[in-house]
Amino acid sequence: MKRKPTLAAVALGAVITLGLSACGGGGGGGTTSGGGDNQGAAAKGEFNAALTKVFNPSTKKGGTLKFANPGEWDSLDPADTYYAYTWNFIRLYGRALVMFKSAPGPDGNTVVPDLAESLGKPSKDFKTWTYTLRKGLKYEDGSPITAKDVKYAVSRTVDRETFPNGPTYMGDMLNWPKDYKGPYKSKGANIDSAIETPDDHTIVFKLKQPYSGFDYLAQMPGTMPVPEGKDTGTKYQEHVISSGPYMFEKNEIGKGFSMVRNPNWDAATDPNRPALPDRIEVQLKVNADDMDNRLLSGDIHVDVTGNGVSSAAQGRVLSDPNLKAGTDNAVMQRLWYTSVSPTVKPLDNIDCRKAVLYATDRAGYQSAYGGEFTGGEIATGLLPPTVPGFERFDLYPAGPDNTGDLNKAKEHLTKCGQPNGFETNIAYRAERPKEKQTAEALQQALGRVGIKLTLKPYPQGDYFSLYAGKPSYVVENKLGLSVNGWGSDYPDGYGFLQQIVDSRVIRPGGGSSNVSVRIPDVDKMIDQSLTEPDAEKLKPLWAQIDKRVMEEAVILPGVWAKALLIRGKGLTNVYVSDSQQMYDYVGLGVQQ
Amino acid sequence: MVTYIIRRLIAAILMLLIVSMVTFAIFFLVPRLAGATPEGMASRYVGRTASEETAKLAAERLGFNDPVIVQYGNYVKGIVFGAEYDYGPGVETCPAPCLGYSFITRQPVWPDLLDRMPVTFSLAVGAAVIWVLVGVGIGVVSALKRGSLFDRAAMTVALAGVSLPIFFTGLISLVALSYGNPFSIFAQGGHYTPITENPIMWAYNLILPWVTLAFLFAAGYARLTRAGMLDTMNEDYIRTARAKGLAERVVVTKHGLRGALTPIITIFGLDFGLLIGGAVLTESTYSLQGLGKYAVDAITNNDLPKVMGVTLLTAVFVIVANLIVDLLYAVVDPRVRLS
Amino acid sequence: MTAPLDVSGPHLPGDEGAGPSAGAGVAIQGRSLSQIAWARLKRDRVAMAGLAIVVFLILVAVFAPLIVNLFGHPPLQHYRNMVDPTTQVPKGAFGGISTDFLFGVEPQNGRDIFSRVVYGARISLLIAFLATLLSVVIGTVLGVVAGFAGGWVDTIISRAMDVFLAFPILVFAIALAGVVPDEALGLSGDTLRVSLLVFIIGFFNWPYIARIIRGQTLSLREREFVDAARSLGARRPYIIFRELLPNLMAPILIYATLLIPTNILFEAALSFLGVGVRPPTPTWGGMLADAVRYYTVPHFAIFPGLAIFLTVLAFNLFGDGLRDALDPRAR
Amino acid sequence: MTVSPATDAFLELRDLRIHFPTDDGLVKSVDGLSYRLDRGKTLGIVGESGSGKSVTSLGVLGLHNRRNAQVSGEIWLDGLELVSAPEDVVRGLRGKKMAMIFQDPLSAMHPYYTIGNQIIEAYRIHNKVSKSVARKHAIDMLGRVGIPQPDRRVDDYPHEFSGGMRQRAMIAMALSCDPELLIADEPTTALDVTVQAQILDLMRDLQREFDSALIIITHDLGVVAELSDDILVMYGGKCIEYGSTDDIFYNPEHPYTWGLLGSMPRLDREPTDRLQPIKGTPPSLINVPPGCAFSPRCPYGSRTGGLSTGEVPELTESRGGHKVRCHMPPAERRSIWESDVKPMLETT
Repeated sequence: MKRKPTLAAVALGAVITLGLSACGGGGGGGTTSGGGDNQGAAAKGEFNAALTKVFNPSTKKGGTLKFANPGEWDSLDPADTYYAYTWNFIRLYGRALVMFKSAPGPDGNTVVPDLAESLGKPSKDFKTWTYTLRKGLKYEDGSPITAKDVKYAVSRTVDRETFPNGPTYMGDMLNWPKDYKGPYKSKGANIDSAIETPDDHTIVFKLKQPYSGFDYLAQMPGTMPVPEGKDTGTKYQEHVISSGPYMFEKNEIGKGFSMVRNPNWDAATDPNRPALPDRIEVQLKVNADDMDNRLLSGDIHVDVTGNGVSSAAQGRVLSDPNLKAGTDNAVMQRLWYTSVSPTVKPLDNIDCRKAVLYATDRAGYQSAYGGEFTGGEIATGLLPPTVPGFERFDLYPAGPDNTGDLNKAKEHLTKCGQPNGFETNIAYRAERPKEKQTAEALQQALGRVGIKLTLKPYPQGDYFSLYAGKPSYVVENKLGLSVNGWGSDYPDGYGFLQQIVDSRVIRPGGGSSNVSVRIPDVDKMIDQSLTEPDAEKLKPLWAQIDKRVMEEAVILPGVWAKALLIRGKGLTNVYVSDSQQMYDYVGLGVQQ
Repeated sequence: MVTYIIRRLIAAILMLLIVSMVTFAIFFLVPRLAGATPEGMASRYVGRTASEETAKLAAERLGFNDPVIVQYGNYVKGIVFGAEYDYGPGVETCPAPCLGYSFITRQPVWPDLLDRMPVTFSLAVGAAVIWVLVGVGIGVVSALKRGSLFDRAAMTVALAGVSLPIFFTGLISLVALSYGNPFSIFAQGGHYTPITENPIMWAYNLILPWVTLAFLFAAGYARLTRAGMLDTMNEDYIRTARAKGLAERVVVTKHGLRGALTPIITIFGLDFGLLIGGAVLTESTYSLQGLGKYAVDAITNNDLPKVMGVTLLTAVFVIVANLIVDLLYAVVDPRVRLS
Repeated sequence: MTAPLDVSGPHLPGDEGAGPSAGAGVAIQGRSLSQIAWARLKRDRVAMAGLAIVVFLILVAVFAPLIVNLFGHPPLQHYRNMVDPTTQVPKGAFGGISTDFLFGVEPQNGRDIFSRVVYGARISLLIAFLATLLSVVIGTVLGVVAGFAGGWVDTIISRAMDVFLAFPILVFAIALAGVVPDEALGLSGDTLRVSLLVFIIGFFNWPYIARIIRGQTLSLREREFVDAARSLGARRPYIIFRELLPNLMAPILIYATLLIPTNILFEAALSFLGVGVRPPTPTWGGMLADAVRYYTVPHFAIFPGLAIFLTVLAFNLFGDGLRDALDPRAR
Repeated sequence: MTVSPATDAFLELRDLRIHFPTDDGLVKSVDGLSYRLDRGKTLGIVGESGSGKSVTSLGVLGLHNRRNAQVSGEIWLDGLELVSAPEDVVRGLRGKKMAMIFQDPLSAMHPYYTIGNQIIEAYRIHNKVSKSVARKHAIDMLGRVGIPQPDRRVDDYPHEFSGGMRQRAMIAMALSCDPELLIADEPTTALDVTVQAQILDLMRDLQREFDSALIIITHDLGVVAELSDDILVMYGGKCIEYGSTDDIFYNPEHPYTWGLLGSMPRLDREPTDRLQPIKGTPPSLINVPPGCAFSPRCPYGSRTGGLSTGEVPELTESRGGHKVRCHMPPAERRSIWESDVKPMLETT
């Protein structure tokens, strides 16, 4: 089974994103809406005002909602997208069978029906899931949305050659015919063994193995309907046929796009989407530093990536109470950590690994990611606090100022037979300044007890496939430490832990995120979890896995990530939902 | 004349071949020599979640399993005859010159290049106008007033100009004049308005990059022009012109400048050709989405078809610019015969 | 643009003292020329200022550890107590500049900018010098060969130069520096990166030198003393090494000096674009790249930027002065 | 500056000094030169390169490097003093009243303009005529200097002409405005011998035709022998001997002139004979030796009892306008010439 969640931070090609620039301020090139300032004053907020409740609630429709993206979409095609923010945004023009509730805080973790009338109805063995579509659903061109379109859409996701970016859950879990390669290459193949559509409103998914959490998979963009007649393969992303409240007006791949109301979307069939703005505009490849200034000035409303402010703007925003009041410090379900490889000598000795963990300057690690607000909370274990099953514990106390316990570290170094320290390498992704900072910080911290690190930057595109994720490379090149990070696709202990602690995901050919965890007990516990349908009962198990991994000292946790989001001027109905871990784009509106 | 152009065209094609081969080698041969497998190389184009099978499929789709020379041959074939591209439900023809499809976005490269060209072109043209006028003007005045306060001041500034990295001047200019402060009078980076849409905004948004880029080049051109003028004004024919009783102004403009500018035309051709192929550092500093930024982003993402496209296009620009310069040279200098 | 110097002595009608002693004669003239040039150079205060800065920078680079010991802190050491933990910006006014931290500290990790700028001089100068040396060697050899051999050899080398000049060099350099693995040819770490950068920078710059040397060789080849040597049956190597090279020394020297600042800028650009020497080894270009993310803390950019500026300027001043001294006609 | 009264001579130089301060010292290119020249007469100025002969004539036309030259003395041209005259006035005279033929016609003509254009330009500066009239004049001039098919060659570029033709064109350009003073700076040096003779013939004919004053500057005594009425020998920025052509050729009194004569190739001598070089090199104009500038090379310097290295000799009249700058008494000079030098020149 391969569940490969990845919300890994969006690669922004950070190497060369410089260029700064000005907020529209005095006389910029941007469109400055005349009364922007007054409106901002009208809805004066405070820090974290949109974290647990709706800020500036509104039901008033109209206006243009402006997004900016410092990079570009992986794809707009529902079959081919895997960025966290795209899954948030895609709900504006696509409707899956079910969806995360658009609501502030933990409430947003609930799955609610979308195209379907209700959540999926599982068979007793959890191997068959049935959904019934609502009546009166239409595409933007007025043609009806049928169960067959959903079936077709899911079958597309199987074609990994045409759509390499999207998640593979459906392809892996449904009972597809042997050698099925998607609707283009296996034209006309009968796929009823995987999906059946007894009528236009009913769709039945058939799994290879039982899975009690199928609704989580059904909320993914893969179940958003695609009319077969309008499908143009790799070019479909140029004009995705909308099933949601907005449809594409103009789309220039790599530059930006605009969306207008979909006249054939009927609010009566859609209880989840307030659809407040009349129009949505998205600019791509916006200079990251410029973007923050424009957000502060109200020139644009939302940084669509949800990555938070840049390093440069951070100082400005946090030191000015007025600016700080316009931000929200969203908690992510993401852990930034460093793998400690027991396959590299002398880290095969647990005491040497413990020495590394004790010698780590946690405050320095936090600092490397930007400190408390933009970096996150100092992590003492794997599971982030918002993931069910989280328990707070600390096996390697780092002293009152969190800069490490050098005495303990030396103690363990002596135990492991390296009293004067040792030399090893630390890998990181060259394009990520924060990982570079982390590597440098660890080099400093471990240097205090004689552990000498050499920095090894690798291109992020090949990081897991060729370097840090390839076991033989790790051994040959003595990559004792490798900077890493992980976020889950949906709020669930399994989704978060399995990919980074299950030793069976490690492949000799490389490519897995788990670089260092090979603990038989943990593998057993993971298997145990699969047969337990009750999520409540699983919670202690997740904590147990977390502790077991930490005991082995094969993962050096860094920070549980947070993002400092700028609440764009003039936004209404703003809230961060736990499922999106950024502003929930379905709810947003703008003042007029 | 015709044979001359034919010979130049053959040379140009040869050069394009060499340029493309070297680019290809850098991206395919070097990693192969360093031990990467076709699947390994393909895996960077299929996202992190891809299984080995996906990587294999991608390697097959991208043709990585073929020997490098075959891949190169296919690429060249695409440029000459066009290529076919499987977009899923059907097959699309990419007409010649087909520069291929991005490994990552799977968009054809050629329209991208066409899309980026106006940005770089606007940047280059505007800056070139400024630097030629300012640089040559200052160079001439400096040469004529050699040793004067103006000369010394101008040459000091020019020397400083050629000694400043553009990513430093760009940064400082943005921080000083653009980023949200009281002096924020200029457009922020990353804004580009097509001239066809709004010529005033077009110019306004480009002023800072123009000036920064032009400063660097103007400094160099002022130095070149000054040296050229000094050389020329020492020529015998200048003395002859004076001996005829010509006014000094005419001596300088009609006799001096014409001789001094011809070598500058050559250098300008090369500079301009390289620049419209992508002003890498300026575009990066100001986040202008031109060819240079396109190239750098493509390199960062290992998106070979894009890199190939830009380098080839740049080489074409340089070659064309050189050809124009040579033709111009023949017009300006009757001693040069095109044969 | 500058026709380099003319070393041939005055030719009187009937001056027939040349012949066998031509080589020695040239050598004597060469020496006296260098003396004259040095005398001229000494009078050029601007050039001497450039030279003084160059010498100073070389000393800084050589004695970096000592200087940092006296006035700074280890360049890799983090001083997080100097940085505000919330905003990540250095504490205090002007980026934490104090008697302790002369140029202030970096945001986020609090490294001593002074020490890093001082150490940055090492990489910058080392790469610039070695790359220049490489360009000069390749350029001189190919230039002399092309100019002396003529014919198809000349054609091939000249075409090669054209090709190089039409390359989008920066793009190639970034690409090449980006794909080379971290260990190759038995080298690794900074040694490999420095070698690689020296190779890239030096290799792409040779045509500039070669073009000039070729032109000089062409004109020298036709000079009387070469003719004389040839008529006396001197062999090619003799002519090249004893007659041509001494006369090419001056242009080589001038253009090498003027190539160094170009190479410093090239290295800085590559480091800036993230393909230079690996962090945490301090480089000026790399510091500027980091500084971009913290443009609200301008001192972070200003010091490495000024270091690049000053170094390049000093070499340019000195190079210009040297050219003027060796080739008075260019003044 | 006090200006002495005008003279009756067409051209007169009085104590002309042109000095150039340089980093390496003061270059005294012309150091106290005086001579006069009448209409229709020809003066030959002879000297080695670096003797200051070219700078002198450039100074007359005001073409010396004005930026850093220090000029003193007087230049009278047809009643007008040029040194103190405003630049504009001098420029108005250039090309019209006085013109110059330069040494190397290839570099002296602008490579980018046709021969015709360059002549037309010269003509139209001083004559307000239409282009077509000027063009006719240019063709006419080219014809007069002996260029075949001038109506076609007028549109050629300098590089398309042969060396001799170029020099003819140069002469045509200089003569286009009918100048009263013509200065030819090494007019034949760049040409081969047969062409040299043609050009010299041409210049003689044209001088007669235009009745202009002509100064020929050369290092080649053979050239002036044919054309000049008078000859001025320059050395180290100074005149060291001045006299009629006959004086200089048959009764030269300065050892340097003897040396020049000795190094002159002559048709009446055996071609196998070695030329007699003057030993040593010309003096640097920065560090002119104390005393007589020629003393370091002078084989007779010892005969002056140390005077030649101690004191600068005056230019003194020897007989009938023949002036010599030498410490040796005239009688001794004549006897050396008659007994030592002349026989050697004739017999060897």
